[in-house]
Amino acid sequence: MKNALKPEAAAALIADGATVMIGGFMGVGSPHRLIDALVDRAPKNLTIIANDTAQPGVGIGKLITAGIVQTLITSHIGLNPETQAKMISGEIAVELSPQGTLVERIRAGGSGLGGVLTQTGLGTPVEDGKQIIAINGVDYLLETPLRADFALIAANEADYVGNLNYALTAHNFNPIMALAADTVIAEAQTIVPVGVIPPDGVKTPGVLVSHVLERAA
Amino acid sequence: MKNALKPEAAAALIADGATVMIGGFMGVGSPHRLIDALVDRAPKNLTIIANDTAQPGVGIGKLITAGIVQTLITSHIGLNPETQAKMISGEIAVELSPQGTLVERIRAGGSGLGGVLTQTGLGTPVEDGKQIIAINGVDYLLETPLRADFALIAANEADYVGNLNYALTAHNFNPIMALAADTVIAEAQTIVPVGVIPPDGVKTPGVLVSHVLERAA
Amino acid sequence: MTITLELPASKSSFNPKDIIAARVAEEVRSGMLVNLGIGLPSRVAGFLAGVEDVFFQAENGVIGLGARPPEGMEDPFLTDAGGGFVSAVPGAASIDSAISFALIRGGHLDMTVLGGLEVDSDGRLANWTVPGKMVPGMGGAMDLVAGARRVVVAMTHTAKGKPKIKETCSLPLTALRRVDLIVTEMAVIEPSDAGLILREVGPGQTVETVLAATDASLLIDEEPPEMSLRLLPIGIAKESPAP
Amino acid sequence: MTITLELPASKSSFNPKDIIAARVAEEVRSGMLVNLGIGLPSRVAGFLAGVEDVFFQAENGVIGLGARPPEGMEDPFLTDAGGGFVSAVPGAASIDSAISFALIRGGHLDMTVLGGLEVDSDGRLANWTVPGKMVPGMGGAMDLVAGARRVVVAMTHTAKGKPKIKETCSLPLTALRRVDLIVTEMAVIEPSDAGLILREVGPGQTVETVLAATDASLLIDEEPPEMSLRLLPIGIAKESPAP
Repeated sequence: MKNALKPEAAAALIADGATVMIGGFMGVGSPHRLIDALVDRAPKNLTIIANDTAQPGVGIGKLITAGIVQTLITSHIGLNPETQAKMISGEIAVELSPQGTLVERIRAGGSGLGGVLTQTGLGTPVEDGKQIIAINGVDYLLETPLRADFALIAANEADYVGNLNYALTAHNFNPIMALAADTVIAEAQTIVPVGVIPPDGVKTPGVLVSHVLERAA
Repeated sequence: MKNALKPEAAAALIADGATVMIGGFMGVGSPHRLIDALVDRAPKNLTIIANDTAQPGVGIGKLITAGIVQTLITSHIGLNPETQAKMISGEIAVELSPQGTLVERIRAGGSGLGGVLTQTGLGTPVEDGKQIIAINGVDYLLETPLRADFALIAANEADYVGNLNYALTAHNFNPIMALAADTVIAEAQTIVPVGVIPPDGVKTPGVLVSHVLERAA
Repeated sequence: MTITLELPASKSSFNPKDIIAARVAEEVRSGMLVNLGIGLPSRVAGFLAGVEDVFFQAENGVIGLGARPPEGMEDPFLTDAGGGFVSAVPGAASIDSAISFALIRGGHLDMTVLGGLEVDSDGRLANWTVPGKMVPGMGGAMDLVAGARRVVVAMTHTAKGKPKIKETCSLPLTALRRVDLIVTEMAVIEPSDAGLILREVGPGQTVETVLAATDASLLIDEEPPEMSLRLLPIGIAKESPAP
Repeated sequence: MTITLELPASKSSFNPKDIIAARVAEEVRSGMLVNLGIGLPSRVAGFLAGVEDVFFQAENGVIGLGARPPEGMEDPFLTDAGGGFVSAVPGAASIDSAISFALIRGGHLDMTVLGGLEVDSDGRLANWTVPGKMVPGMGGAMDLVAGARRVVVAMTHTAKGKPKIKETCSLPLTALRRVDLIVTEMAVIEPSDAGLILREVGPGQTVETVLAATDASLLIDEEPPEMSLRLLPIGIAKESPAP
């Protein structure tokens, strides 16, 4: 059984310099109440791992605006000019990772794998400084696993033991990030009694979830 | 929309020397009607990729008894003395792969990854003849991807476009093998109209499924 | 050179991008799983007719992407890769990003249609960054080009009058993989071992106008036919005057 | 030397394996995710009391494994890793083999309890094959030993009178990783950088009887206490006579 956590208590766990994975794709399936609480608390020099930074004023974009992000590992910042400007000015160090590579790196970090061997990125700036390994005569790029201190994820339903499911395109990175952080905090649209989510409907087992955010007022 | 395939028509697709992945864990979640049809057709010299060979007379055990298996890539044959005897006599070449490594090799084969980097098997006979790669000073074994000509999988429900779901411990290798074969044939407990399995309940998208087996008589 | 099609007022939606989309739509076969990039490629869905059982995938996590829902019925948890509201067709499936890219990278995607900034004479695409100007990140583009069974580039033939098909790309490549087809409003070009083959010319175009707007050698077997545009309403393509 | 506990007839179920299982059960803490190997380790579930929110995982794909269902209510699609019928507790989750082993190998499993054939003086386990005799395959054993946060070996101290804890294993190892605890009916032993530490002795045992049944050096800090067996019904453990 989990204890419901208030957003400010969740944010209080996240110290300066923490590495934080955040689910969502252009703000869809992001944990918006957790993001707002993090903006209020404003820990310094965060490393954020996320697919994108949405837009200014939306989802992870709010963390960019708040100036609390030092390093960003992401696949896309094209719709957030503020992130681009801070990258160009040097305020934020941005590591761009192809989207499929990014999600596999997180999965590898959460699954005890030593890395990801992929053809994506070969012959592009993505390969710079990375090891290329030939397997049966074919070249693959070795991409390293990613883990974080915290994963802030959004779900559709959570039950009292932390089992989660997701809705439509709000799955995205959430179930994968749940594997790859020391502390996983889940913000769900609704919280339901144990058994409401049947075993075959659970997409993230509660054993992976450290805390469930209290229900919205 | 898929056309329902009769078991004998499904088996007829599988020629001598084919590589066939078969789902199931000790017979649970194995495609039993497809296996029976394969025994009847008896193509020669198959390579079977499966977690285990169940017991004599059960599931994949029937293929062992039928003498149609030349090569077996598996994690466990402990409850099938017939497989052990045929391995020792040299009738079947058995490659033993740790279970977690086996499923990741299949996933890699189905996901375009060049291999699996794992610590499982280091310092054991599993590492013989394989490349060891140091990543940030830690050794990992490089395990190669697996693909097959056919994947014979068992599901709970299939719909008319081939979307599948699974029940309880009958998931096991089935959803992963659906990624890794040129032809995927799904045997479901029931076949339901499109829409009965909601989008969030689909565990194997129909686009991965080549054929759905006709419903049992 | 800027391409402008002077279309009848009543058909004002038939701009070069619609010609491209209609031609790309001819490449879509029944039973395919197709990913359409955002922007120009997403128009392709509007030109399909008589093609059954096609599933559109959006890399953010839906197989069976459908049209924009009726006003007021949009679901904030159902969007395309550009963040726009979409619906889902019967038989749709929700997937997470790991499965989404397992499909893309594992060769399960029959076709992807992507926009392009440049394509070189080896048929290699550059479409994700303009150093110093545009830093969008590659999103799923590198995965799509590396992994899809068939990569179709849908782009205007020139940008601000300058050819986008060039001997060598000046922009960073998206992948080493040779794309399978380039469709512009002026031409259909198939990259091959031997080079770029001019397969069709656009409405009102000739081999000469295409060559003049291209900065790479084009191979020409026979006189290339005019682009098949049966998916554009009949007559409209013919009415489109040359630039 | 064969260990036989002469138990009161009414408590005949308390054999050495139950002592082992009861002692291992002491290691299980509230909130843990635990994998119990088939055979001896699976008995541990029967000795848990007052420990809440423990989820048992079976590598074939269920989190929240429960006891065998009532007669006639068995589900052919709900079994443990040995193929035996089980139930699922409220809050259980079905998972596929990829997620199951992501949990095991990614450090999400708080504890695994495994049987053993041999353990060496470095605390390394051999439990998957006896070359020329037993070729079962490793199943999930290598993954469990390599990946679980805490590995507890539950085994009888000797087999056919011969020590199973040895300076060097004669059988192929299951993994390079040092296990965290060895529990037998005679002793609780903790492998460490310095070697095997004798932490507790079994009911009726002494340091001398344990050493005599062990083929490796054991480190002894102070006189090791008798095994805590509060999860065996009170009195039973004390009644068990020495072998």
